[in-house]
Order: sequence, then C-alpha cells, then structure tokens
Amino acid sequence: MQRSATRRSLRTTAAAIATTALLLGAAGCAPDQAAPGGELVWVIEGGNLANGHMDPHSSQLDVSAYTLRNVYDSLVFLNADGTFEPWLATEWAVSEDQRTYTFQLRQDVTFHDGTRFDAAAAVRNFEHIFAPETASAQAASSLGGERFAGAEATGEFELTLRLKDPFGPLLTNLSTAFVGFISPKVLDSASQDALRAGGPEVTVGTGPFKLTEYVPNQRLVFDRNEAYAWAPASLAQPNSVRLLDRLVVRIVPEESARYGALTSGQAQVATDVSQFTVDQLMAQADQPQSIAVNVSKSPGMPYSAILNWGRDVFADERVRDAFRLGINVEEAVFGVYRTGRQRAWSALSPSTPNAYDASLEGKYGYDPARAEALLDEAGWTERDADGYRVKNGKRLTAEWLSWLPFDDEKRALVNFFIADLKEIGFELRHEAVEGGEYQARYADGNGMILDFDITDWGFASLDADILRNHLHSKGRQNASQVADPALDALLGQAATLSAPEERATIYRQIQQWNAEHVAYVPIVPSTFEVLQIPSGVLGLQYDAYGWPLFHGVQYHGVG
Amino acid sequence: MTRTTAQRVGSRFLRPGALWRALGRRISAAALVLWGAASLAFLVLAAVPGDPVDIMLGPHSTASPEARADIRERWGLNLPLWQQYLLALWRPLTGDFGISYQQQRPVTAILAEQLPHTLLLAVVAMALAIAIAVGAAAFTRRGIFRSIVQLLEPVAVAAPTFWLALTLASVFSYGLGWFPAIGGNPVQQLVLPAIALAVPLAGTLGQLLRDGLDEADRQPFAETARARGLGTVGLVWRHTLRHAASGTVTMAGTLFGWLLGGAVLVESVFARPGLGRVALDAIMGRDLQVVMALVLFAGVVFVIITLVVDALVAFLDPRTRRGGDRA
Amino acid sequence: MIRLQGLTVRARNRVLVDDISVEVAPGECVALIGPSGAGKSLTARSILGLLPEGITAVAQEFTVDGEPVVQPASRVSEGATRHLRGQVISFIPQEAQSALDPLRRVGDEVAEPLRIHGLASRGEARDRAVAALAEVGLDEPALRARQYPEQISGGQRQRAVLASAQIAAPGYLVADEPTTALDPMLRADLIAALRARVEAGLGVLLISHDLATAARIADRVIVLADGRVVETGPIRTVLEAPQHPVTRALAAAATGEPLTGSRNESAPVVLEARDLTLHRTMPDGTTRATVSDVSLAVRAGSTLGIVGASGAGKSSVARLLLALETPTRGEVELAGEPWSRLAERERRGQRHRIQAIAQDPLAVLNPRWTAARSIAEGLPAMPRMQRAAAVDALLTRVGLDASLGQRRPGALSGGQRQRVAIARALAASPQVLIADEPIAALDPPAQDAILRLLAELRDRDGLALVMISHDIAALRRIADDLLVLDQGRVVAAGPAEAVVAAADPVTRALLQVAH
Amino acid sequence: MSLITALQAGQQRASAASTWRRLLAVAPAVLILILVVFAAFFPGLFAEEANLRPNPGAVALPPSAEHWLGTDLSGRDIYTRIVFGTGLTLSVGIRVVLVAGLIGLVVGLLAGLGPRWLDAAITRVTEVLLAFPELLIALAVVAILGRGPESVVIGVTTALLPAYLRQGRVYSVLARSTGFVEAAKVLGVPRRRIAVRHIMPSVARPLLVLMILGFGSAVTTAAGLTFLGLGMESGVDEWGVMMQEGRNRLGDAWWITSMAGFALLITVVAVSWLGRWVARTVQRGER
Repeated sequence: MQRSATRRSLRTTAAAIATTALLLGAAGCAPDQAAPGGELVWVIEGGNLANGHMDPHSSQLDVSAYTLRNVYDSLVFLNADGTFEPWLATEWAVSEDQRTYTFQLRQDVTFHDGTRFDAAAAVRNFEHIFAPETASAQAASSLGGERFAGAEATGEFELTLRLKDPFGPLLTNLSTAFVGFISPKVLDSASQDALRAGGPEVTVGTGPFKLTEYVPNQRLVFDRNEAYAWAPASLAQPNSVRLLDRLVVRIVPEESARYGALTSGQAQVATDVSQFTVDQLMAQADQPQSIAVNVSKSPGMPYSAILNWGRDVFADERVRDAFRLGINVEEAVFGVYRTGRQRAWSALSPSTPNAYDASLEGKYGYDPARAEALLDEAGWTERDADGYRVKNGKRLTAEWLSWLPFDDEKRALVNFFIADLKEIGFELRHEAVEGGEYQARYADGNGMILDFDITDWGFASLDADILRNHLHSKGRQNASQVADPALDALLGQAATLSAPEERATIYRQIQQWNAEHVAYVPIVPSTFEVLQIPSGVLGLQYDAYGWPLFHGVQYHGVG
Repeated sequence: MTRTTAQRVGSRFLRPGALWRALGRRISAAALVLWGAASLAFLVLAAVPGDPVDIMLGPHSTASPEARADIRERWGLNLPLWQQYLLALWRPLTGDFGISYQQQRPVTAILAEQLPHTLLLAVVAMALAIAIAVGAAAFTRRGIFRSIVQLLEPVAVAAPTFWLALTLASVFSYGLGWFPAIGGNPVQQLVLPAIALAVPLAGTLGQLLRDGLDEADRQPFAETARARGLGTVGLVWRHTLRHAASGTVTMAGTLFGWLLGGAVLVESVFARPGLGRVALDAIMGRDLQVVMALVLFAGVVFVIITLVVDALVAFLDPRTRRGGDRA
Repeated sequence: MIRLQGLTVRARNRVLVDDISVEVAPGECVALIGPSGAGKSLTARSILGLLPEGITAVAQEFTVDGEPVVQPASRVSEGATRHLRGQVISFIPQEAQSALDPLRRVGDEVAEPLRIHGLASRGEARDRAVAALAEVGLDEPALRARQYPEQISGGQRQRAVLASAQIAAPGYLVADEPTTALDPMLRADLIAALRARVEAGLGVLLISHDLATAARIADRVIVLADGRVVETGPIRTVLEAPQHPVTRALAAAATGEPLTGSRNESAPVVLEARDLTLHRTMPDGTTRATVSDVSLAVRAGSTLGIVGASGAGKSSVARLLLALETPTRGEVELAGEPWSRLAERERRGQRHRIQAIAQDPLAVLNPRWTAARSIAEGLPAMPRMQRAAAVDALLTRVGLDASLGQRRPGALSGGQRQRVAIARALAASPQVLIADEPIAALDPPAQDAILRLLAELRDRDGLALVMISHDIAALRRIADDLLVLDQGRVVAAGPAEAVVAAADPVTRALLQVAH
Repeated sequence: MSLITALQAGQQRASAASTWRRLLAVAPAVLILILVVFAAFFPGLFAEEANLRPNPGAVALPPSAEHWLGTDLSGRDIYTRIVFGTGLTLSVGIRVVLVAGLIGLVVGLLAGLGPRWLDAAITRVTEVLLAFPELLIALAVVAILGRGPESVVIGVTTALLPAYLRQGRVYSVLARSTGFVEAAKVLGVPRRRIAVRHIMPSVARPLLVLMILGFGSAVTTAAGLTFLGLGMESGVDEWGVMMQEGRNRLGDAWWITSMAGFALLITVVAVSWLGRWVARTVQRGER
C-alpha cells in the first residue's frame, strides 16, 4: 500500500531527526524499549472506565472486563473450543437437578494483599455481587439473577452454589472477569464508591498482575505478581521463560493518536481501532516490520437495529418487514467494511457456540419492491411534497436514537439506510446523544421509557442465553417490548437445559421467530481487533471474547 | 471647552490611601464575579436534562430502583434545589470541593492532577504568541514584508484551532514522527499543542500591536524622536512599542480565557492530560461538583489575570499610576 | 551654511513645492512665512528628510557646511539625512508641549540625541542632560530629569524640548510653527530663548504664519504662497513696505483696528449672574473652588470680554452661564427670568435663547454630518422646503457660499468650520452668544474675519456677546466691558479702557505678554 | 488577480491612494464573498443535489476528475456537500453576529446613557461572562438546549457577547462626552433625539466593524462545538460537521477534514479582509 511505503521511508528520516532532537538536549526519559521481559504499552480508547467502572461486580462495560482480567482470576477458564479448564477451582460437580454446583478450591492461592483465598473469601465475593449498593449491572444477572439461591462455604476449601431453577450458562459466566474475586479485606474495609473509583489500594485480586498506579483517563500500571503460580494450564508458561515485568495501559481517546502511537513505536499493543485501519494493516500483512492484527468474531448478539414495537410506527408487522426489506444491508456493510466482514443474517452471531442457525443466511435480503407493496398494504399509500409516504396526515417517520461515542462505521451505515428508505418513501431520522441523556430517554427509576422507534447495539456473550434478556417479556433489555408467551416458554426451556444439541434446536426456533416477527434487524457481527507488533510481543493469547490475555507474555523490546 | 494641555504640577505617585481603595474595589468586584459565575453554573447544570444517577450508572445499567434511590440519597440529590445551591456555594468556602460523580473521587485531586498541564500549555502558548506578534509587528513596519504579514495574520486568526491541531498532528506526529503521538518527554509533548494554540493568538495580537504602533507613529513625540536621528526600527524599540504594548497586553489578558477554551480542543486531539478534557466531560456528563470547581478556578484565574494586566499596564504606562481609576 | 537650491516636492500627481531655494547661515534666523498650505512645512521637512509617506522631494543642490547631502538633482531620502538629524540640524515641533514621549523620563528624552549618535555613554549622557536642563532655566534639574513629562508644567516641557534639540550642539535648528499653540507667557519665553541662541551662532530656519512673531526673531524672511516664493528680504523692509498682496494681508493681520460696539446704557440687561460659585472634587478626593463669587451683567448689543490666564476658571464660568453645570452657590438669570434654577426639562424650551461657540469647531460638529444638516439642527421645526432655504440664508449670513453646505467638517478649513458653528448658533435665534476662545486655533487672517463677523452680528441683530480669551489684545478690539479672572475670582471689572488704564497686577501681566 | 498585485495594492498608503487603487486592495475578498453568497442561496448553480446521496461504492475516494474534492466516509461527493453546506454554515455565523451586534448596541446604549447603577450592573454581567472561556459557555448552553443549528447559534452568541457589550458601552460613553452632543444639548435638542440622531449612529458604526471582524470567530467557535460532538448533528451538510467527520482519518483520507477546513479558512479570511478595509474607510471618513 502506497501510504505505508512512504511512511517507512519517513520513519528512517524521522529516526535521524529524533536523534538530533535528543542531541538538542530535549530532556527525555529513556525510550520505551526496556530490557527484555521489561515493559509493554497497550493503548485503549478507555470509554467510561474512569466513570466509576473499576469494580467488575458492578460494571457492565467490556473495557472493565478486559483490563481488570489482569488483576482478577475466575473459578474456571473457558477454552476457545467451549470446554472448561480448572483455574481457582481444581474440580467441580453439578447435582442431578442442575440446581447445586460444588467446587473444590486450590489451597495455595493468595491475594495481592497477602490474605488467603478460601471458600469464605469466595462467598464474601458472591455476597458483594448481590449486595444492593453494588447495583450490579451485569455480574448478578449473569449468575441467573433471581434464580441464584446463594453461595456457601461447605468446607474450608469447598464452595457450594445453589440455584432456585437450573441455569445453563452459569459455568460459562463464572469464567468471565465480571465474576472475578476481590480480596475480602478490601470488600470489608473499602466503600462501594472507592471500589468503583478503583486504585492500587482497592483493586486487589489474585491475578498475574498487581495494579501499582492508576491515573483516571490516563493510565493503569500493572506490575507482575511474582507469587502467581495458578494460571490455567493453557495459559501457563514454563518458569524458565522471562515474563513481562510491567504492563502499562494508556488511555488515548483519539483513534489517530492510538494508531500513531503504534506505528511510531510508542506502544506495542492497541485495541478499539476502526475497520478501515484494520483493512490497511491486513493489506500489508506480508511486509516485515508490519503490524499484526488479531480479529476475533464476538459470539452473542450481532450489531443490530432494535425496533420498538411499543410505538405506533413499528406496531404493524408489515411496516417492520418493509423496514427490513427496504434497507440494502449487504451493500452498506460492503461499502463500509469492504472484505473485512459479511452482514449478519440472524439474531445470533455465527461464532455463538452451539446456537447459530445458518439456514437464515440469504433470507429476507434487500427487496424494495416487496417493501413498497407491504407499505401500500399497511395503508401508507399517499405521498407528500418531499416524496415521503403519508397516512391520514401523518408522515411515515422512524426516530433512531444511539449513544455516544458512535463510531464512523456505524454513522456511514445509518446514512446508507436513510438514503435507501427515502427511495421507498420511508423517512428515517438519526440522533446520537450523550450516555446520560440516552439513559434518561431509555429508562427511569420505575421502568422503560423507550423514547425512540429504533435504537442499536450488539452484546458479546459466550452463551445464547443473552437472548432471554432481550426477547423475554420480562427481559431487562427487552427494548422491542416483545411479549409472546410461546417465545417466553422457549427461552425458559433453553436456559434450564444443559445438553448443547437440545439447546441448539430451541435457539434455532427462537432465531426463526425473530426472522419472522422482526424484533430486531441484524446488521453486522461484532468483532474485537487487537493490533500488535509481532516481533516485539511473544505469547499474547486471547479468551473466548477475543480479549487479550497477558498472563504468558514475554516482551523482547525490538528497537 | 476643555484645554488640551492640562497643567498638572507635581502630583505625586499613587498615594497609599488611593492604592488600598483601588485594591479593595478590585477584590469586591472579583468576589461578585465569582459569586455570579458560580450561580450561573449551578443554574445551567440544574436546567440541563439527564439525571446524575444515570450518568454514574452509565448506559444499559440494570440497577434496581432501590439501588438508584440509595445512590441519590448518598449524594444528597434528593435535597430540594435551593438547599443543594447553598451547599454548592458553601462547600468551596470551607475548602471541600466535593466529589466528582463521574470519577467518584475528590475534585481537588482531579484539579491538582490536571491543572499543571493546562496552565503550562496556556502560559507557553501565550508566550509564543506574544513573541511571534512582536516579531511580526515590530520588524515589518514598511514595504512588502508588511503586506505579506498583513495577509498572513487574518489567515492565522481564521484557522480553526482543532483543524490546525489535527493537521499539525497528522503531519509532524504521525507522518514525520518528529514528535511522539503519546509519551515522549515533556518538551516534545508541548511543542505541537502550544503552536496550535499560539497561531490564532499571534494573529490577533499582531494586528492589534501593528495598529498600536501606527497610532503611536502619528503622535508628535514620534516625529521629534525621528528628528533626533532615530531609524524606523530604533523608533519602535525606544518609543512606540511601549505605547502599543499596553493595549496589546490588555487584549492578551482577555484572550487568556479563550486559551483555556482552546485547550479543550487541543488536549483531545493530542491526547494530552489537562483541564480541557475534564471540563468537557464534566459539562457533557453534568458533573456538578467538577463544573463548580472549574467555574471558581476560571473566575480566580480571570481575577489574577486582570490584576497582572493592570500591574503590567501601570508599569508600561506611568500615567495610569497617577491616582484615579483609568475607567 | 545650509544651501538648498531648486527644491521641488511632489505628491503622486500634484506639485506641492515648486523650485524653492533656502539658505541659512550660522548666527542668522531666516523665517519662512505664508498662509497655511503654502508649502512652508514641506520645505522644512525636506531639509530634515522627514516627509510623510507618498511624498518625494528632489533638490538640485543640497549642501550642509559645504558637504553635499545628496547627489545633485536627486531625491532627498530619509536615510541620506539621518546622520545630520539631531547632530547637525535639530528640530522643534509645533506642539512643543506634547513633543516629549509621555512614557519616558524627561532626562532620557533630552539625552537621546547623544545616545543615538554614540556621543556619550549612558551615565555621561544623563549628567549632560541634567546640565542642559539647568542651562535652559529649569529649577531642580536633577529632579526634573527623573520625572515624567506629565509631571512638569507646559513651560518646563517646552524648555526641555529646546534642551533636547541643543544638547548635541548642532549648528542649525529648524522650528516649525513653534509659537502658534502657546499662550502669551510661554510664547514670549520661547522667542527670547531662540533669539539668544541665534546671537550665540545658531542658524535657525523659522516656519510661521504669523508675521508679528517672525518680526521679533528673524533677520531675513521668505514669503511663500502656493508652493512658490513670492517675496524675500530683510524683515524690517518686508514688514513696513510689503510688495506682494499675500505679504500685505499677513502684515495687516498683525495689527487690527478696533471693533467695539455702541455700549448704550439704555439697552436691557439680557444676561445677569450673581455670586456664581462652583466647587469641583479633584481625582485624588480633594475639592477645589474653580469659580468663586463671580457676578456679571451683559446688555443686548454689547460685548463682555472675560480674560485670564489658562486655569483661571474662564471655561467654568461659561459652562455655568450655559447651565451645563449647576453652581454650588449663586444664580444666573436670562432677561430677568430664572435660568440656572430651572429643571433641565423646563429649561430645554428656553435653551434656544443662549447659544455658544467653542475653540475647536471640529469637536462640536458631528464629523459624519454635513454642515447643512448640523445647522438645520439648530432651526425650530418648520416644513422641509422652508428649512433648506433657512439654512442657505444662514450660510450666506456668516459669509459662506451655500454650496459648502454639503461638505463634512473634515473637508472645511478652520475658519469655515467656525462660521458653520456660528450659523448653527444663529439658527436658534439666540439673545446671548457665549464665545469661548473662538479664534485661538485660527491663523491671523481667519481670526480677524471671525472677530469682524461677531461684531457685525452684535451690532445688526442686537445680540449680547460674551467673549472669553487669554489674549487681552484681541478682546480690547471688540469688548465694551472687561472682566479679569484669576484663580476663579474676579480681579477687575468695568469698561474695557478703564480696566486697562487701572492696570491691576494681573491685567498688567496679561497686557505685557500680549505685545 | 495574482497574489503579487494584491500585495502591491495592499502596500499603497491609504492617505495618498486614489479611490480606484483602494478598491483594488479589496477586490479579491469581494470576489470570493460574491461566490460564497451565491453558493449559499443558489447551490444548484454550482453542483447537482443528486451527488449528495450516500454511495456505498465510493467511500473515502481521493480527489479525482469525477470527485473534484474526493468523497467522504458515506461516499458523498465532498465538493457538492461543501456547496450545499455553505448556506447553513454562513447562516450560523451571520445570525450570531447579528444577534450579538444588536444586543451589544441596545445594552451598550442603555449602559452608556442609562443610570449609573445600570451601567455598573451591565459591566458586572459582562465581567462574569468574560470570566468563562468562550467555548465552555457555548458548551454549557448547547448541553441545555440540545443539538441543532438554533442552539449552536444561541450558545456561540452567548459566548461572544461580552466583546460586543463592552464595545457598545465604551462607544456610547465616548459619544456621550463628545462636543457635538453637548452642543446639541445647548441647542435644546431633547435627550431621546440626541440618543437616536447622534449617539446611536456613532455606536452602531464601530459595532458594525466588530460584527464583520467577529464573523470569523463565530463560525470557528461553532465548528469547535461540532468537533467536540455538541454542535450540529453528524451527517448534516455543514463545514464544521464535515471537518469533524474526517478527524480519525487524517492519516489516510486527509481530504475529508481538510477540504472543509480550506473552505472555512478562505471564507473567513475574505470576510476579515473586507472588515479591516471597511474599518479603515470608516476611520478615514471621520479623521
């Protein structure tokens, strides 16, 4: 690619100039390439991490999970192929009625502040997850929410979890950082606010790194936990290998700055980078010294347009169908992501383990004629001066509400949809507002407001049970306001079953239901990209979400 | 009917009585400004839609109503508005600037961390701007150089700060790599942001300084000085620059406020720490405690700047030292 | 000897000075005389090389003390003359009192020529500056050197400028209208100092539009008109037997015949003031009585002259009579009815009965309005057509061509502007006209014309005229009665000639200075 | 009109230059402004509206024969967007300076002519507004009123108001103390007429100059707001929005941000050049 060639020639001249800058006595700390095993810099966008999301038990943000994974361990580790590995729990047994789980805990684990990890410490953590002031936004519901009956130390190193009803995804969710273990001494002494604000004294876990410095909105500094000897088997490295001493996570909101940091050697790993930058890198993957990209397809719900049935526009199924057929998702996704990604066809991403229904691919694609017919059928026959359809004086308009930050790719997709719908006389208006304002128009103290016709999101989840949150009549995230008893039954049944094939057949029916009734229109499967300088970073691994794991990383500081 | 050459014989330098009275008046005016600013900020944020609890929880939080009520109570958000207002005013006087909703930590800590970066950037940018302005105005009094500089100044003033910052960043930081995008030593981190802020400032101050020098050239003393054998540049350094300086210094004082605003843009483009980003997040996130602290900080800076400017003007123009406030 | 032959000064397309030759020898004072716009100042500035932008001067020959300054028939550039300025040829500007940089100490200003030409070190220059200030007669020269120009009096400032011009012992001095803006005492002081310098061997080129002043310093005079020399010769012969009409007009203006009015006792008293007193608080908090116990009376058709040095309270009296300030004590009556006691709202209806003209007409005429529109503002409400006719009548009444009505003040001469101001005052058909220093800023021919106009208005329309001036000579020509003020108090009052004859010390000082 | 002749023209000293020569100095600025104003009112003359349609097949193309200034992230032709965005961009700037100028005139007159306490109150309010950095005031106002051109106009006006208030007050105080106002009082002209016929014009003229010179900072502040995500909604055809949209892609698709940036720069420079020429002419008229 032409651009990077000039970049490289520039870099050599830049190096020359940089040295002269040093000669000019520009006071500077040593360049960031430290001795082998030394320091590695990871640049991230940071989102709302600094806004009280440093407590995994209360936060629902991905950024909390993949940064704090370095400090907090989980009971079990989920491999890429869906099997579970011992971690803090050496072994575990599930009762006949799927309601009782007993774990045998390792006996050699200590927290960073020296306190011992035992069953009592684990129970203290589960109590904290369900405590009211924690106001847990993800951890509690991932343990089954009201189904969770309680945790009990049935032995000094034996933990027993009880459920009111069977909950299939329990083990999967136990492997996430949201259910990490915080030192009981901290849980007893620190206030919930302090926990959410985070910092070296409160962010204390058992993980491979200790948080030694935290400057909100700027950086987190993790130093190696020398005592760490309980990594899951697939992550462990022979202790002959010199592992990373320090991991510096820098928060850089401006994407071009993150990309610039990587190319100018200031950082070794970068995440939250746009698809366009990824395409650039993929194109020059062959040249040496280039940057490696690890793109993992996120399981769970793809990025979709959520249609709100509660408001008049989309109450009529024909209008919902017309909306779906009236937007050329395939061409739009190609325009934005080029070869990088295919459009999503179903309510679940293809990478969702034992749940995805491939038969939906190709169905309900772009069909403007059919869409126009449906709209005429639904009574939107007259047209006003601007060419939009009108029914008894009211124009056919849908309000699409998103929350900031709203990246360039999503804006382009929405622009294409606006243009497509205009062709069939359907007006689409889009607005992206601040997180606080979005929340105010989404829900208030006593329930959903949903002041919009369409909103948009995608939720990564290792288990298809995420759909229960979104499609069940009592689901916390049911923005479509769907209330179909048959669907509720299917969702409940899938949650209680544990055999993968049985759950898969039920989830296929659920995906067929959505394709038919259009609760939400799948657009493109979410991905998580991690950029790194291959020659500099050895042993970087990824979990099932595609989030980077630094347990076994050696860093050899290439010039 | 007034005579042009008033005859003032032997009035002494500012007498102590008048000095204290002037200072007293200035302090009371400053207190009024601060009170006005704080109240305005409180009203603004009270009027802004969106519930602070939502901000704290972030989008899609599935926290239960009891949890929300608990947070509201802990932060005193359930108090009547006027009580919150009095608290918001009273607390800073006792040195307690409250805790930021967003970052859940004392505002004083946030300010202490971020203040030095922004102040350093502002001071360096202002110094750079003054140097460029004086250089441009003083050395190009006549001829083709003057026309060129007079053409460039409106361009410098018109260039949007963030556009300038983006272009500088993409050319010198990502492109040529002269200055690291992040990290690097403090000096390297300061160069591009300071230039981005200094250019529009230098344009404005340069124009003002040139008008001041032209005006001074038309005064009778300038002709007398040239009649003593002074050349064009000599006239500037020995006479007219001092005359033009007081007007420019006053404008520089008012532009310092603009500079803090500009910092918001520059800090986000260069990923620099600083109050600019804090202010932006606080306003967008309706983080009342932080905004109130920032308002008071801006008020104090404004008062300090006006005092400094008055002192400088008094130094530059001894006439203002003679009693009476030069309204 | 400065020899300047065949000087031509040209703006972009107009010749301003056409082929003038000037020679100034050491110990001689040559005066360049002529009405304003005759090219006097341009000639002087050509010698100094300080011409405004866009104006160029070419001299056939220009030598100073035998040394050629520029090549024959070439441009006199600023660079070529720079080494002369301050060292060989020094300069005194028109407003000597504001010719010192207000932001620098007097000592530094005086010493600057030494510093520019490297004739002395910083310390040495400062000492020589103190010596120079002493030599021009300043008290406590060391203190004065450290003070700022604003802290010393106008007279002291003027002497400091002279010291600055002389400090580098230059051979020649160019003085551009040095006396016009001065009041009598300072003018006499400067003339004496210049005379002394000429006798000590200094070659002086004096520029003035006032033959009287020139007569008291210059040996030879060159009369200019429209950029050409019209007459030259020794001062005495030119003054006694002027050949050229321009010279004759200048000579006539130097002496003026009396214009006193009818002074009949039977005319009614139009304006009367009793024990007028005004206290004003100064910037630093103290209060000063600017006017105390002033009483006066003016009859229709007669003229009251109010005279005193600057700062004697003359202008404050005028503002009290015009009710622009309320007296602390005392009262003013207009034709027997109360005037100063009225509330502004009631007084507004009567205001047309007493009008005023000021020293600088430019300040009292809205620069963006045409003369006609300003005059019309004084007229009472009337239909549009009648209004235009009335304005034209007023313009001719004050001796201006009706066509000048469309011009803005900026495009009129000093005399014409004053006539417009008078026309506006007449538009309100007043009974009393207060004239505060009406002619001080004008050149002598214009001064003479305005005095005649005022006298004529008084006699033909029965107008009561109150004229305020520091120049007792001009007042004697027109005033029936005189009122002499000093420090805000009346020192002498009564018929003009009686007051002059009684000659109390203040009046005597004013008289002595006027000649 | 080559650059060199513009330089020579600019160099002529105003005093001696004939009117023709002075007009030459401002010709380039006037030419640009005529083009811009035409584009604002009749965009159709310069570009077809059809090109505004997003086109997935032409995302982020560099400037070429077909797309003179390249295409943006939604495949729309940048040149067409700039032309159609002229109206909205300029209308924000014009509305800001008009409102600010008007308030400056009215409040300035009130402060200058009204009672002492009113003058003091107005000065205090101006100082309070001056205490805030301009951008933060605009941010706060837009945060209340939400996005969209109207709230941007109100926000930027509030931010830039102090300069107009101070100028209005200074010039009305100056005018009140001039000789010709006192002369009018002596003539018996009532206060209201003096205010309307003498004082208002002499306050309005410098304010007009400030409005022309202030147009630039009004438009740039509005663009600053948009850059921070609080100005106009993304996707709207407005130069500030276009600059914001391309900010992440300066490394590779620099034309998305820069073209709108150049358009803004050229327009603002032309306006301020005209402004300074008007200021000098007004000044010379009075001297």
